[in-house]
Amino acid sequence: MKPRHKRLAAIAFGLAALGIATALVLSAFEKNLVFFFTPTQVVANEAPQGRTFRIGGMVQTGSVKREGIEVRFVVTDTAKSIPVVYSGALPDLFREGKGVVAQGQLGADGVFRAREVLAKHDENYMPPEAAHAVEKAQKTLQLK
Amino acid sequence: MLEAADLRCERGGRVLFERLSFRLGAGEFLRVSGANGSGKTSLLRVLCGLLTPSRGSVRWKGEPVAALREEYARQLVYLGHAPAVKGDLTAEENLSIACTLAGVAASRDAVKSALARFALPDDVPVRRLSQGQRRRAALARLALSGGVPLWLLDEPFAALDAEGIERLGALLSGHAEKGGAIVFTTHQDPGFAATRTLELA
Amino acid sequence: MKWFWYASPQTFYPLAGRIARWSALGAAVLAVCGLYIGFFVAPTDAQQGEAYRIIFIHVPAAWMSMFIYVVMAVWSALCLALNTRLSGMMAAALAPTGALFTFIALWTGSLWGKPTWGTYWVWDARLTSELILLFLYLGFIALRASIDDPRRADRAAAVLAVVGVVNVPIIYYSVQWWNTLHQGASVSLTRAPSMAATMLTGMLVMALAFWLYAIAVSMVRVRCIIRERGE
Amino acid sequence: MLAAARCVVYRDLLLALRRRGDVAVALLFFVIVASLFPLGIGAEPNLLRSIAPGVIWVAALLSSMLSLGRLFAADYDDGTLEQMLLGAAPLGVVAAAKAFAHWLVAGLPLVAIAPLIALQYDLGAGLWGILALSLLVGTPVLSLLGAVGAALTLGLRGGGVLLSLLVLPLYVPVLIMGAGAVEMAAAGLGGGGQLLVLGAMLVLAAAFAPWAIAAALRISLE
Repeated sequence: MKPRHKRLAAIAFGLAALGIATALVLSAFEKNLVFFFTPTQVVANEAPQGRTFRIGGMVQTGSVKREGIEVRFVVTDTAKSIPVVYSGALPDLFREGKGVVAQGQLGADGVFRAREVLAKHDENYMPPEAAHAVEKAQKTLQLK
Repeated sequence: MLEAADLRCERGGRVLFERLSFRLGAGEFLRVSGANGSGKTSLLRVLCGLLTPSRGSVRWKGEPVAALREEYARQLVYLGHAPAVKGDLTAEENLSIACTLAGVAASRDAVKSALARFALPDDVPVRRLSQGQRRRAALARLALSGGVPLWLLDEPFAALDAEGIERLGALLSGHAEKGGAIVFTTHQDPGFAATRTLELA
Repeated sequence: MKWFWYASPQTFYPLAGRIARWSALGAAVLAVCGLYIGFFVAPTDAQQGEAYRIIFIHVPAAWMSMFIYVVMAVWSALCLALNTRLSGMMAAALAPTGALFTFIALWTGSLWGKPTWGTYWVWDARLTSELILLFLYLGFIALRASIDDPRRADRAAAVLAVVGVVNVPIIYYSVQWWNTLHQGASVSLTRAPSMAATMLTGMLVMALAFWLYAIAVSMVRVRCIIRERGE
Repeated sequence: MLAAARCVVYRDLLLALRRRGDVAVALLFFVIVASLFPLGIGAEPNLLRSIAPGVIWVAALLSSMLSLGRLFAADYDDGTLEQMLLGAAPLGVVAAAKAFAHWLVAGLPLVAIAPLIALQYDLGAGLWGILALSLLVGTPVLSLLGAVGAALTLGLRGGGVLLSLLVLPLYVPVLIMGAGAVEMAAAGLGGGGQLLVLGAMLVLAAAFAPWAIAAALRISLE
């Protein structure tokens, strides 16, 4: 083989390897490779049974109830929702309607017993006035 | 065949040699001599392509060796300072593996006769052999490398007895007569005439 | 042709000095402006209150940590392919700054994580891969430090830098590929930034300041390396 | 080209056979490290079951790294490595063969004895398969990446510690995916996703690491 052919063969070989690897990774993403599970996955029994795992979603508006040191709330991904019990301090950014990730175990009664609750905020940053305006606009849209 | 042009070599910030040029044709010997630390080994390593010179180039049949790589490697035998034999393997295993790696076809019989030529036992791990015998085990490769044109040998005569030196001398002369080219380093008199001597200061 | 002329350390040396001076000046001015915008002009965030203001340091530092690694890998690839002296020196000069920015990104990130997420550290994909990046920088520096011959050090570290560059896209895309606790990117090329204009300005000014700082420091460092090797 | 690769593998296996002790030490190290955790953490079965995949993978990773130092060092000392550089086959092929031989000696036995450790950790027999499979796909990646580090640190002072500093960060993704596969399987979800990612890593490492090893060897031998 001439050096030029060799180089071409090497490049083709490298590209083929990249292609195979990409295909493998893409098909892997159709399976479970996650930091947390969504309520839909939990309801569909795609989350671990009898083990510690994380669920993530939104705190349903109006679902937070405090009973002594215990806090009950519902995590939802708008399609399905999971009730959660947690006792301990909540992070400052824990709000209704905002993102949350909770680590714990799913009880037999379908209630998720969280040992740790973390707030997940989104990538939007805006002053309060703008946030109000956005909320208002969304509400008017919903009303229409 | 082998051509060195304006070579310069630095090791650890010290210039070992510079403006070194020579040509070596078929059937020629080049003896490189010089004090310890004068760069004999470095020159050989530059010639075989293990070391990149900081200036200048080495050419084989007109082509720079850096571009030829394995094709150049197939045309040469380099025997370095370290014997390149494995203590846990027998001389026979060592030799046949070395030949396979170098791309030299060597049958079992050829390997055995090469070892016999250097009076080496073929079924003892090299670890149990003496220093001089280990040296011979490395040199035995030359007996199978008749078809390889360029031999680069680093201190081939070191640790050999009178008989071994004679045998090696005969092998080298034979190779040169068949049109091979040889570069070897030594700080002692080899006992036979080299075509050319290169003195490194 | 001019490029090759500047590729020699001797001719690059005075140029590096000039670049270093001007970049340092620019970095100082922009950092003052950026911090002023960040802490006095930019409004409070609707969700996070004042805590979000750490993005003016965290985000530019995280960008730089990845970007410097890529630049370092490019110089390293040049060093391996063309065997030019300056490229190895440039890679060497960038590494400590990259490691510093990685450390700042991790440190400010954990300070930000406590008030917002409720934890200093979680092992999610982005945090873990950023930590690996820090280790890669440290490995690069350690490998260089343990090789005496500078040319060999350049080339050996270059191999490591090129091998490690796989990690950078993993960090950058981790928040899209996995459900991480870390939020997605606020600024990207494909869509409008999801932050208020003054906040964005502050962040971009700070990013520019970090850029100039990185350039200034690496130029000073490359001058030291050139002098050290007596070129 | 293939003859040279076969020859390198044959030679390294022969050497390993003549020095069985070294191979046994690495295996013993694996078993001992894995056995230390129950002693240090306490033998609570549920806890052990949940840390088992991670512990076994970490032990495998450390034991595979332990034998990396020898991968090129002996050949470097006695001059054989120079001869490989000057061999008839491209250096990348030789490098791949060396890494493959390292895996046969240091990786494959781990796959075989991992179920034994799994037994100690009370990991269900149904998980042995996926544990062995994840090690089977993952340990070659360790050998390939490790060989890059071993080639870079050849002949350096403090090479052993430096080697671990260079190699361990590169090992992290393999560890995460390998242990993750077993963990997901233990949770009843099947570790297929992680195994596929491990497979992708193997393909990438097998295709590109030999080039990096070859480049590193050339640099280290200058």
